[in-house]
Amino acid sequence: MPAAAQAPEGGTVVAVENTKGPIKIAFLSFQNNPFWTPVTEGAKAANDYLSKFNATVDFVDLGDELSAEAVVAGIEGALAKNYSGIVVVPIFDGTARIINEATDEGVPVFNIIAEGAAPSKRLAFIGQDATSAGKQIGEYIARKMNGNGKLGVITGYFGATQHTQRMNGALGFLKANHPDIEIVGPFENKDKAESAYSLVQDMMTANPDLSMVYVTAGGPFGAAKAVKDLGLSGKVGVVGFDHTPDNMQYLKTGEMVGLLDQAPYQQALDSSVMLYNYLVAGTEPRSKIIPVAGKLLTPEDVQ
Amino acid sequence: MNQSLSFIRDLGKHREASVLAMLAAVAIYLSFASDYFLEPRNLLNVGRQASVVAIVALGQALVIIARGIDLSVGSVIGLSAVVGAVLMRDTGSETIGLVGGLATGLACGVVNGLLYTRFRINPFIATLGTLSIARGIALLMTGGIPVPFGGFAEFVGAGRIHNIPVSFLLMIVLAIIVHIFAVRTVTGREIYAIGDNPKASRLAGVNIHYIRLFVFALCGLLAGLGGLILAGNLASADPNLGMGYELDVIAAVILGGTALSGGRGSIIGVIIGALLMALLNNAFVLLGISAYWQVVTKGLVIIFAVGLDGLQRRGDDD
Amino acid sequence: MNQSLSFIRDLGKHREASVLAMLAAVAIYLSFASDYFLEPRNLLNVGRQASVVAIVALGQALVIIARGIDLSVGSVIGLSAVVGAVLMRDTGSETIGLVGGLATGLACGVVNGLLYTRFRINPFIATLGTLSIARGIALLMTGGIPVPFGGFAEFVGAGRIHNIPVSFLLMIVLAIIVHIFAVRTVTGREIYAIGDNPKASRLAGVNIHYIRLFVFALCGLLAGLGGLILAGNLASADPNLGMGYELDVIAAVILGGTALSGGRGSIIGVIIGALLMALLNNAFVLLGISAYWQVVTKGLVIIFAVGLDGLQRRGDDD
Amino acid sequence: MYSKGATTAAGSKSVAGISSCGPLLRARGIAKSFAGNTVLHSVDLDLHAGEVVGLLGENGAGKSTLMHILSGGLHPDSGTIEMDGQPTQIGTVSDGIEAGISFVHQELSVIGALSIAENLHLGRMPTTKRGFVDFGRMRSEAGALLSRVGASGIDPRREAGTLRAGEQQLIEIAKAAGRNPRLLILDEPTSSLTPHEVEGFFAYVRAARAAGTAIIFITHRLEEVLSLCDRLVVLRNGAIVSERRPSETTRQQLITDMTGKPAIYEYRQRQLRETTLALSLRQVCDSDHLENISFDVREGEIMGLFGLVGAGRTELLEVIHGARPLASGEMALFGTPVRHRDPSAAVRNGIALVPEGRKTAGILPQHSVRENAAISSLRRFSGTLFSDRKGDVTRMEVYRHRLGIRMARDTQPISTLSGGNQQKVIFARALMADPRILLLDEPTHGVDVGAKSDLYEIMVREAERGLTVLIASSEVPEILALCDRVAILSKGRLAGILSREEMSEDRILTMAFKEH
Ligand SMILES: Nc1ncnc2c1ncn2[C@@H]1O[C@H](COP(=O)(O)OP(=O)(O)OP(=O)(O)O)[C@@H](O)[C@H]1O
Ligand SMILES: Nc1ncnc2c1ncn2[C@@H]1O[C@H](COP(=O)(O)OP(=O)(O)OP(=O)(O)O)[C@@H](O)[C@H]1O
Ligand SMILES: [Mg+2]
Ligand SMILES: [Mg+2]
Repeated sequence: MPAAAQAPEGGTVVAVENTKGPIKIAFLSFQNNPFWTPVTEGAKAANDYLSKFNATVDFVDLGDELSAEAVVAGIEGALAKNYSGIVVVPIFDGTARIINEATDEGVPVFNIIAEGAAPSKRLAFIGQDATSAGKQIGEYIARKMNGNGKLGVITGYFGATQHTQRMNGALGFLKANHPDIEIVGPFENKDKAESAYSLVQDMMTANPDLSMVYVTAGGPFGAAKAVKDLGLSGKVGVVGFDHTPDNMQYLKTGEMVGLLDQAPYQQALDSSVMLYNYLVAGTEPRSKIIPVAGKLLTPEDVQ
Repeated sequence: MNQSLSFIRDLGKHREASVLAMLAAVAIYLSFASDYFLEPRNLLNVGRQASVVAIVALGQALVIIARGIDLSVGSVIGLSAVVGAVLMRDTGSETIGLVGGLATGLACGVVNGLLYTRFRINPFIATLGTLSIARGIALLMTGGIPVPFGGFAEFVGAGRIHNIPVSFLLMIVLAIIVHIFAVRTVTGREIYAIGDNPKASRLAGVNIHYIRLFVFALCGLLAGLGGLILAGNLASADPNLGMGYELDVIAAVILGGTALSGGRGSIIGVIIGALLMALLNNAFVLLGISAYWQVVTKGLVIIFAVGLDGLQRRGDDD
Repeated sequence: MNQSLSFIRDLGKHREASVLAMLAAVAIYLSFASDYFLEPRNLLNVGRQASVVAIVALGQALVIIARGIDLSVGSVIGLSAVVGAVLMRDTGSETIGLVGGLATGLACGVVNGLLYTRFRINPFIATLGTLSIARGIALLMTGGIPVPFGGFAEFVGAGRIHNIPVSFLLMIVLAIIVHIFAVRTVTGREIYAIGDNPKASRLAGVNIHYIRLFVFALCGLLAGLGGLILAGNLASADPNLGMGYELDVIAAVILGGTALSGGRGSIIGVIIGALLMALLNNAFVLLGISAYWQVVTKGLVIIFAVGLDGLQRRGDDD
Repeated sequence: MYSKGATTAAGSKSVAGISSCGPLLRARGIAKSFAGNTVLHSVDLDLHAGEVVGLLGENGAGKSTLMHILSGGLHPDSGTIEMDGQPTQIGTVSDGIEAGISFVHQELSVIGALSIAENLHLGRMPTTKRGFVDFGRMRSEAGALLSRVGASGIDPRREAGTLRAGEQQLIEIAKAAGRNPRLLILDEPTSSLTPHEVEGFFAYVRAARAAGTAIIFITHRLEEVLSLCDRLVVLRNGAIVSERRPSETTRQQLITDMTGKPAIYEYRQRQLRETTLALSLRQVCDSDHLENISFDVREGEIMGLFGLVGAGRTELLEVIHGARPLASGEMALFGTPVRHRDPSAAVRNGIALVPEGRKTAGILPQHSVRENAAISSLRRFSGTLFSDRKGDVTRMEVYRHRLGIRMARDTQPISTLSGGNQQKVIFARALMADPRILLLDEPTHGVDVGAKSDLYEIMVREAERGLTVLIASSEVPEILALCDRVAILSKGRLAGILSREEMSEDRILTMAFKEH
């Protein structure tokens, strides 16, 4: 089967020949906003690619509410269904135990996108380290603000690990290296764009000299829309995460000045293929943590 | 007893009085603590921020006064916005989009009403069900991807007339209409009657099925409007729009002195409740209250706002 | 009329019967649709997944039967888990951690109860307030960062005895205890009485303040236990743990046939309600239903489960 | 469903001569049973325009059930109803209203949140040209309606929830009157009215009769039917046992028709033992109504409390029971000073109350009869943690017989019992708690004559055994029949105490008016 000597499009890993017989991989992920669309598509591409190797990747939807319990229930279900291996978006600290349980049962687990801080026996993790992503954005903010001015911070949920790490990654860097940048907030928008809109309105009232807003999680485009409606395009910029159409639109009009992504399509595709390789040939992934450098899009990139 | 004292006593009889007092207290405190608070622009922002919750709460208040509850409003907001945006995108007609959005809200309300009146499903469960179904349909329609939504809806959501936010004006106008409706029309009075004593009202010849259907339909319609405003404000209709709004909306209604057991409540109270919640969020930003204390403060203010009333009303109930 | 027919009629009189029928229907369907469903391991998983909601719902059911409502359970789950984990970490003693977690839940419940009985704050508002305050405190205690949580709690949350999940066993035991408590003890019967007619119960000599305080305290305690199980299962106490659980818990209670207006309800119904919801989630994973259809299906099942009952009960109410 | 075949040849030994044309309403062969328990057996009834029919019967005889069937609230199992000679289907309450039937129910059902004017127009509010409720017209019409039923003193703008029971009852009557019905059904409308209010109500009934309305009047007060009605129908065990003219019958005859036995309780002189003081009140005041009430009640004594409306009887009982805070003054039980913060403390101390207003303050509507009866005594009989369920069953059986509670099963919801039987269950609840002091607030509301005398017997027997009874009543005959002494309240003050020898209707009423 000379099918593929090269990696599938959008991916970086090549599948080895299947000598083991049929392989069933469960791909557990959520779906509640456009961020997940490329993840789903990546899983589908992996299925298409690996089907040539007598392997399937079943996309299992964990629903629209992100919680550790949903991940645990999903893995338990996949174990009950005798999958050979699992790709999962574990996100939360609390998922380590069930991942260990699966691994101990001989079902390897590949973590993608985000995992909890608690160590687990997962095969590997591919994804973006939230703290360094925060730092990456922090550096960009400092550059845009020329090292001084006021920065408003809006975070998704207080206490959500990924949001907190992204926030602290940036704020830690700024405090250490650019003490002249004054921080306003943080405020919680519960991932809601309309809440980000109101928060920016109020922040601008109390801090007319605000020059930048950093949204760590959901709804950055709401902040951009507020900037636009206040007539402050060009004076105040918004930075945030994910290249969703909503966000991209304001990158074009200039209210959004920076958008970092997590290469979700590639994460989904590569992880599935690496897990397949491990299952048939025992090939370990190239390291336990495979960092994905986010691509930082700026208005210049879309012009 | 002298005139002014009895006035205060009369005011005290209204359950919304203590929340109004809390609203005033927070406002007075803010006007000293922040230079920006009393700026017209800021006050209008607070009004705009309260408007969607308030508008949906108008409908919810009538539902609760009639002894129902509508948990689906958050999802109806999302579904109406999505339907409106998709119709506008696909037909190119703003009118069709707006009417379609409102009609969706109305339809959801009617379904809720029918589940209650025809199928005798407890409204808590019925609307919990439609909460899920409406959200699911919105997600299916869009594949989870937000739909751009502009034009007139954007004007309603984010526009201003003489610097006053349109959605705030809409809230005022609707509050007046619903207030007059509740207090002065036959249907309005019958809503209070069936909430107070459904059986007696039915025996007196009130068509309780019709009234229940009506309040749910109106609540759905207002949630639909809320969806259009919210999506218009962001110029984008996200299927997740309005998620979790039900609790905010019900909280505004109950804060405003409406009894969860039906029969009592005022529209003015609802507006006060919604304004108090918006004011709190404004206060957090203006005063720069530290992150986690925001969460604690919100709870404390809610409890105090109603606690004042409870202490005064000692021994009243049961 | 013959024996068996009247048995079915008697069963039909119980409001939980239609939800039980729905549970059976889903289970039968699943046993054909998925080869894995009937595997003991999967069935036990369903039981475990239902356990936290069910345990907290036991307390919530008593609160609702007594004509109250506790919206704070979700936050109390989070706060209790965090307090337990922090105490365990800082003192190194498992016992202190576990007892501390349970005591936190109990304390939250007592606060809710006192806000209601002493300060006469409507329980909806009072517990909405504590919902916010408890979450705020959990965030403040941890700085928003999850705390590892192991040892005995992990055994309770994730351990198995003879392959049966400990939390599932705990649910069964607690359900039996609470059931017996509700039907057989004086306090239990008084809970039903005050939910039915608080004024009459009070005049008949029931200490309604004490009973109300008791149910809220018990509900808090069970939420605390739920928090320990949940955090133990995840081996990590996240301050956001349990967020939004209130709706699931209340839904399980209402699905199980408890009236939101108090005075009526069964513990068995609560367990059935919680199992139905867990079964649905299991079905989604087993059958690989897409996320958006999951949302729609969930709503439909909830409505059908209760609708059966409503249709049969035609003309019963008002 | 109406089965034509069941029509019996009119059993009308009907008292002739009221109306020359045919009856307004003709019911034939009405039968109804609930879950196998037959409540009405083939009842025939004719009603003529311009006639007041008194409907009498023991508690649970089926009076209310029959009225529900005539007005469309219940479906008969068999039987036919004709109006104006035409067979009619009164399937729902609105059909009944449409056909001109107004029904004042036994249980009060005003809408507390609405004004009186709104209550009177519920279901048919007048509107202005612009579609708003015409409050002006509604108020003036309400005023007119209220004066028609003799309640002109009430301001129609008041919230109905603030009215006392008697006033609410008048509102209900005025509401029915406002529809100008052809058939007016009044189910125990006078049980909570004052004598003065009853007069006004009678005047209304007479006027309505003159205007051609057919009226059914249900009551347990025989004097009322004897003075008001044109024809008296007695229902026993779901069947009509007699139809008489008031002028041709007597109280005793009616009681025999109703109960099958002529006996009725008469006061028997009894020897009060000189014993301890059971209850002493000194300068008792509540926060707004009662002023410096002092008196003593001896163990085994039956003490009456009389007063006009608003005299403060209910408040005084509530203070003793702990349901209302004692603002100042002192109270002692068997020589020990007590201060009850809550009725639960009072019940623990052996004080039980039968409250006024069985629907709002008495019954647990979703609970079974047995649970209702047991609720006060749960703690008394629970040995350990668990309640004594077996004991509940036997105790219920005992009281069912002692009080003659008519029901199918003690597991049926109390709300399916007739009004008078519900009241007996509340009575049973208080007695089951085995109190030392029994507080009764209008305890015989809605209880039939036979049962009333049974209750009096029981009270006297218990008093002989040492139970102390404090009974607030608006019925002077009840006080005279039962009490060893009576305390008369007037506007929150103690107007005086009369001993057995001093008691007479005149003196009691004179003292009650003292402060007025
Ligand atoms: N829904 C019901 N289910 C079962 N039994 C019922 C129901 N309604 C009435 N009954 C029974 O029917 C009988 C007649 O009741 P009804 O209310 O007609 O009596 P009544 O003559 O009006 O008595 P009262 O003078 O006490 O008002 C009672 O024994 C009652 O328990
Ligand atoms: N401020 C008030 N608002 C509304 N109702 C009131 C108020 N004060 C007293 N009442 C009502 O007036 C009634 C008469 O008061 P009270 O209980 O003192 O009189 P009573 O002697 O027990 O007379 P009765 O029991 O015959 O009404 C009570 O039933 C009470 O509910
Ligand atoms: Mg009756
Ligand atoms: Mg009284």
